[in-house]
Amino acid sequence: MPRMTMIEAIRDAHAIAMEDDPDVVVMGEDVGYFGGVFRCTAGLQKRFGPSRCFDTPISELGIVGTAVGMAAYGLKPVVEIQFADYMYPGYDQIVSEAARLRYRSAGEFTCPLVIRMPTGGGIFGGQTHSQSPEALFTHVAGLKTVVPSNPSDAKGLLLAAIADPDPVIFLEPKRLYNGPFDGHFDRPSVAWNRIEAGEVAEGRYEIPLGKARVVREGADATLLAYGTMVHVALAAVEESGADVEVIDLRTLLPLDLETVTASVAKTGRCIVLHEATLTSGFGAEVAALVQAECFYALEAPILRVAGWDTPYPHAQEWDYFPGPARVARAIQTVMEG
Amino acid sequence: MPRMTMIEAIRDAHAIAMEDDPDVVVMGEDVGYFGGVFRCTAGLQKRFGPSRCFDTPISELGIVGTAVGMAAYGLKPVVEIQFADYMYPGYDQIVSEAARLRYRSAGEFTCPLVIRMPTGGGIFGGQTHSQSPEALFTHVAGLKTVVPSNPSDAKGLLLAAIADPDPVIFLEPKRLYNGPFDGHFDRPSVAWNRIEAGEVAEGRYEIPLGKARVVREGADATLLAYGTMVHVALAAVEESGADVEVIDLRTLLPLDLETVTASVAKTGRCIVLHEATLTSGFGAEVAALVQAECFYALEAPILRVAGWDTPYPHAQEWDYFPGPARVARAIQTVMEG
Amino acid sequence: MPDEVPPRLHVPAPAIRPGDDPDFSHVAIPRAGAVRRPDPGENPEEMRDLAFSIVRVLNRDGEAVGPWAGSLTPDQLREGLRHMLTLRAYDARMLTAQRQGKTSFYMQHLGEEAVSCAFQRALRAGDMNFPTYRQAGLLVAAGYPLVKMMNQVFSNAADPMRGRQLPVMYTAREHGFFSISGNLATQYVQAVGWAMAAAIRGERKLAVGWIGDGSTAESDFHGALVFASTYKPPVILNIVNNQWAISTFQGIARGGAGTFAARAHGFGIPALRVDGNDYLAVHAAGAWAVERARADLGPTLIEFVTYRAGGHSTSDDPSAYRPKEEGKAWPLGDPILRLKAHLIAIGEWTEERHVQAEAEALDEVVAAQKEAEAIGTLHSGERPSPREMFEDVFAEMPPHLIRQRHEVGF
Amino acid sequence: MPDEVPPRLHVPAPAIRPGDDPDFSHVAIPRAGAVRRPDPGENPEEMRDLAFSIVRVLNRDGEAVGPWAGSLTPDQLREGLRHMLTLRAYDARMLTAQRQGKTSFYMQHLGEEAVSCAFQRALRAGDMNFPTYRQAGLLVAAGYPLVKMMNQVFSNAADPMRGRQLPVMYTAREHGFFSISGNLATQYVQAVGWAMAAAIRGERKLAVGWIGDGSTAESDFHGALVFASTYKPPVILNIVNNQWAISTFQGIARGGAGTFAARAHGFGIPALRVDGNDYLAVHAAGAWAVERARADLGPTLIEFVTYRAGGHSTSDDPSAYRPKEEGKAWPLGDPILRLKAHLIAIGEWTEERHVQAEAEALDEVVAAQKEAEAIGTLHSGERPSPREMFEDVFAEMPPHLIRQRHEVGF
Ligand SMILES: Cc1ncc(C[n+]2csc(CCOP(=O)(O)OP(=O)(O)O)c2C)c(N)n1
Ligand SMILES: Cc1ncc(C[n+]2csc(CCOP(=O)(O)OP(=O)(O)O)c2C)c(N)n1
Ligand SMILES: [Mg+2]
Ligand SMILES: [Mg+2]
Repeated sequence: MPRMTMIEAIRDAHAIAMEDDPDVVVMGEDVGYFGGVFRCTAGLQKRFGPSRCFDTPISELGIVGTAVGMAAYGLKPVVEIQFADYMYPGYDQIVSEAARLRYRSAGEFTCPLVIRMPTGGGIFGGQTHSQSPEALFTHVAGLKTVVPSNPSDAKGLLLAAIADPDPVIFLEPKRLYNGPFDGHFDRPSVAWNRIEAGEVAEGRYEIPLGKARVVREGADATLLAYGTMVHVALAAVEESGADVEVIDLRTLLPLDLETVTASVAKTGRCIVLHEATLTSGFGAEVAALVQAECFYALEAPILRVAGWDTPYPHAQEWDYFPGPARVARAIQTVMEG
Repeated sequence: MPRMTMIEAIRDAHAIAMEDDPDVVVMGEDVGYFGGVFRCTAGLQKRFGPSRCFDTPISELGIVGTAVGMAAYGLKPVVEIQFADYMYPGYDQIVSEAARLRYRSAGEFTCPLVIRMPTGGGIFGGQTHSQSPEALFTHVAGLKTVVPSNPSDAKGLLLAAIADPDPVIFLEPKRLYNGPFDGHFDRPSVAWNRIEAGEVAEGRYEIPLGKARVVREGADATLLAYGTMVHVALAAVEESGADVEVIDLRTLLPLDLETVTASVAKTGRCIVLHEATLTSGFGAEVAALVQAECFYALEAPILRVAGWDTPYPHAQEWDYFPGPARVARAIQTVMEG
Repeated sequence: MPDEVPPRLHVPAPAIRPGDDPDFSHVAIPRAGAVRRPDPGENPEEMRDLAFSIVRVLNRDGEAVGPWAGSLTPDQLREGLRHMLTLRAYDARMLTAQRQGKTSFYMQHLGEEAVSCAFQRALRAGDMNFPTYRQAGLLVAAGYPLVKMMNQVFSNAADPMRGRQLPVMYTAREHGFFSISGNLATQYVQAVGWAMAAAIRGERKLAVGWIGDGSTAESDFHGALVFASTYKPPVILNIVNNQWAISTFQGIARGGAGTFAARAHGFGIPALRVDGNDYLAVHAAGAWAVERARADLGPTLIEFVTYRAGGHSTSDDPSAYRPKEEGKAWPLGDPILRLKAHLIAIGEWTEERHVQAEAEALDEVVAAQKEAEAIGTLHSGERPSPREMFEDVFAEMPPHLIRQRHEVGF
Repeated sequence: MPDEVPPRLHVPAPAIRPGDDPDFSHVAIPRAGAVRRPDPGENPEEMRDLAFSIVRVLNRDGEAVGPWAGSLTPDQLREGLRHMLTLRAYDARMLTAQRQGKTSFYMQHLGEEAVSCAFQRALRAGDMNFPTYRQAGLLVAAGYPLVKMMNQVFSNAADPMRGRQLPVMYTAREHGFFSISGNLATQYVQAVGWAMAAAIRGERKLAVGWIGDGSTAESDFHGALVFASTYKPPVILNIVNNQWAISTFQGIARGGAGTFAARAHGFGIPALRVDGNDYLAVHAAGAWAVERARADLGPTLIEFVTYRAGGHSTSDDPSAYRPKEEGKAWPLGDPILRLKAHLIAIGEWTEERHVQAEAEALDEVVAAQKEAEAIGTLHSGERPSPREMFEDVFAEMPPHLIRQRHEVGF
């Protein structure tokens, strides 16, 4: 199987979708001639022409708003927001329009739209290139929210998202674009295409939305993570020596509650991880669900390890980022609880 | 003590703040000559002149964006978003600017700004006049979020919000503007100014942000609510006959965790109520905190009673609204758990 | 060098308020027929004058004059009159129904009927309007059944929107009518996207965005103009300037600009300003913009100058912020009376036929209302199932919604 | 009637791409001195021409000519030259420092130095700029210490922003420099709010909003123009058109409009278009707009025409999307060389003094850098405490943050 970076896998998914369906169009800031600031759409304009892949003015409102119109028309727009931190000007069109169009028109109009955005920290991007706004989407009825953690998933989930008949928010952990990152910022990084974990099947395949993946089986506790934090979780488990089950949620909404509760029912202990600020983060929802579903199985309080409730700082990145040390401490605490 | 509707109490708070401090300015759509579609600012333009209270163009972005500039200058803008459902065009300025200005400028610029918005359902307003977006604010570092449940609190909390040196989101449950509402939509409603609960002290007083209020003491379970749901909670408790403690959170962020955990430690059972959609609603955060803090005291899973995960419908309003029957069922469930 | 003075906040205010005498003498109204009709392909920069005047066809004597006259036959005009009469009768009945508690809310078109009714007739099947809540005339003129509109307003079991939407928030895809949003202005940029999609597919369809004067201040207005200016898709961007945005007069949104139409110039988009109470002018202007779109000449912006003669909605009482008599003083008159006078002037109509037409319109509305009410109204009869609340959130219902639906008992 | 054709998506593209020969022959450059200088009180509608030309003062021979000349003395011009030389040296050193890993990121001003350096000199204490990341010349020209700028760029322990902000996102209230946001355009409407506040208080202060050509597409641009048009506060709205927005040429944002300056006309706001590489023209235009603001004549919009000669940021390689030689072909030249030539032409400068001035600027920058690096850089020396991460979220730290801070161990 060929090995690819997550960037290449995303590019591949685009190309396959565009090849298979002339209604798939790609647009966003710098995505056309240049191929995106992270190069996720490189080559598409050349291959499919400027009506299928084009640059937009710098207006996230305009990008999402016109995409809603296109999707209602019958196209399948796949749009890029340059950084998740810049989605706010388009948030109204996402929440009030894309998410509700099917509902309010009783299905006369629908909105099969994919909104891709690089998310998360770990690149010294400061407060406007590091945010993880997933909880701002999971609270909104009518949106699906996906966060891949490796190239193969990125490709399969993106193809599923494009095939989906409803709007999908597709958050790409930018720190994983080129290689896995376990939070050990002081160690050398490896590129995906140099390791087995970077293997990506050729051609079209879809990974169904709403299905989590048990990344590592374990008996003592359950670690729920997504995106970059999956790798941090694995590193922390490795280092802690505990027999912890690690689950990659992959899709946050709809959530694969079954896989989650089955694991916690087995382990009796649970930790949720994310980079986003703690308060009202997606971990709160997971904790609320798990305590309700697994109350009698739980042997310790569910812990949340997350970004602090501050804007994402620049110089203090590694004090902010919930790295393996913090996760390991949480494992220890939950095991003692 | 005089009795007032919540509208009159809010108007009173504005007038006192404007009288005491020439830097308090009020603006928003229709708030000037007309005094606001809910009349919360009636009379202010006449009394303080059009430079202190004025109509704005219909641009929530412009309202919040110019208010950020004014606040940074040294004024204290108190702005109205006509319905909370319409805050999205201003969300970027709230999240990326108002919330972070003090932080990113290390205190050189600050943003003492109050953003008022009518929130919640119960008025047959359909999906764009009924939303409760509080969780979209509590997730954002740098914002305080307040929801009063009666005229006296509305006045004291609004005066505290205006005095606060940071941005405060002030959500006014529109169904409570004229009188209390316990969810029994088929019963006649009473105006605040006809009942004792509508008493409001004269002159300036502040209710500190971050302090919850035990509305009804009880031993068997704890019901956490805010806004309209405080009244629904009380009705449900009354009807259930159980000895349930009801807490009005009043400020969601910062949350008065002490009062909450003291109660749950005592009762061992907890229900959180809100009108907002369940998933990633503020109830998730409360449940996550309470299970972590009170794990060993809890005798049953924490329940959440909330709006369904759908847009707010029009005709099915009373099937959607989490009324006393649903709350009573939850009380029964949690008591059995 | 001008003298330095302390700055002050310039808050625009209407010259007249409740208690004052209505006065529209500041509104410059050109003679009917006076404004030129440029070739649709003319350079936008050469057409600037058209944003500062008012295209008018019907003169005081009811004659159709000037270069914009002649786009419709007498039959079409009679049909147009019928549409406007129907819309007015519909509005009157629904207002009453709301007061009777048969629905929660209503918004009328009084005085603005010509704008949507006439414009629709410049379109063809496949074109798509992105309307606000004040363009139901598009539906009436497109032949959408009144009873379906009423079912929506009453949120009854036959409501095509299944009770989910506030009254008047219609959707009618087959009739070229996009789903109305309660959030102002969002549809404007979506219309541009729809037109971009038509251009990407190379299909001969156009989109029409609609917006109110007050709502031009919203961000989506800018997004729409920017994207329309950049990609030049077949879109017509209409502004209905009915002088008021709830309680705020149009000066608050317009600010220092001469007209709303002028907003287009900064984007290289040609703009017309049109008498919105003149059925013939509305149609002719629409047809001109349609010609541009169909020839791939790109977007056009049109400001329709009209007057919101009624309250903003059933929740509004305009006498709190403007003189009661202001509507009567409005210099562009009533669109129905003007078209009627024209038809009579050209010998194609009589007072008697008009009375009869009014009665027929009312009959039609009353019959439809009977039919709708027989199904149900907001609080009585057959109503949409609570089950509907959970449908259409997604194409396929995810587990958490199934669970919630079960909790409600369905 | 034009022929009906299927529509197509018109995607603007630059005429030249990597591999092509740079060509700016389509950019119309008027002669220096050719554009009139209207009275600041003139009716905006009468000044439209100024949005379609380019105000220029320095001609090819280095002479200052025409009605906009004469706003600065030779001493002031020499100081201006010094500011630009300092900024260029600063940029060069910081670029290198970034490559050396002393910081994470940097953004330079190459080719655009005149815009911010000259404009600042038209302001006075109490005025407030709302800059983008490409106006550090405002700080240099306002006398803000270089070492403080560097401390910010290095995120060291003396960083006035305490390590919280990305490099170049300065704040300097006392020097009339608002806190830079990483979110494009948000500051533009805030500038209008600041000016509204000055107007509400009646204080003689003005605000200056800054925005890039690409960012004019954002919603905040519209919000700013709408509110400025409505309340007419003392605000100057500057657009720095440096031809590029990362990889997209200005045609994507400008669309069918003739110029960015023309966007103002739809709002009744007067607009100038100015040679951004001409220190004298920038200053004269700024002074003219300042005059308007101080006389309470309301907002002015200025488009500065310049060229981003360097990469967008240290993360960008422009050779992927434009010819390497394009910068050299830019017809408005280099702002430093042009001011130098002028000073020499008027006998106020020599080649020797220039070489010396360059060396002095470099010395000053190097000395400051030494001082800053002695404190620390991103990964070495004294760095801001993690404790700082929790401060200033609120004026007073709420319990949940105290708890989190304790968890970090502070
Ligand atoms: C985003 C948003 N903000 C505010 C409102 C509240 N609102 C509803 S209608 C209206 C006035 C609109 O005026 P205009 O655009 O002139 O349209 P008209 O009602 O005159 O047809 C306002 C402020 C809203 N619906 N959406
Ligand atoms: C809201 C938002 N969207 C996108 C970006 C990413 N971005 C940063 S700079 C830039 C280009 C800006 O171009 P322009 O406004 O012309 O300014 P210049 O860099 O040329 O000075 C983009 C798209 C951002 N910072 N903020
Ligand atoms: Mg209006
Ligand atoms: Mg630029």
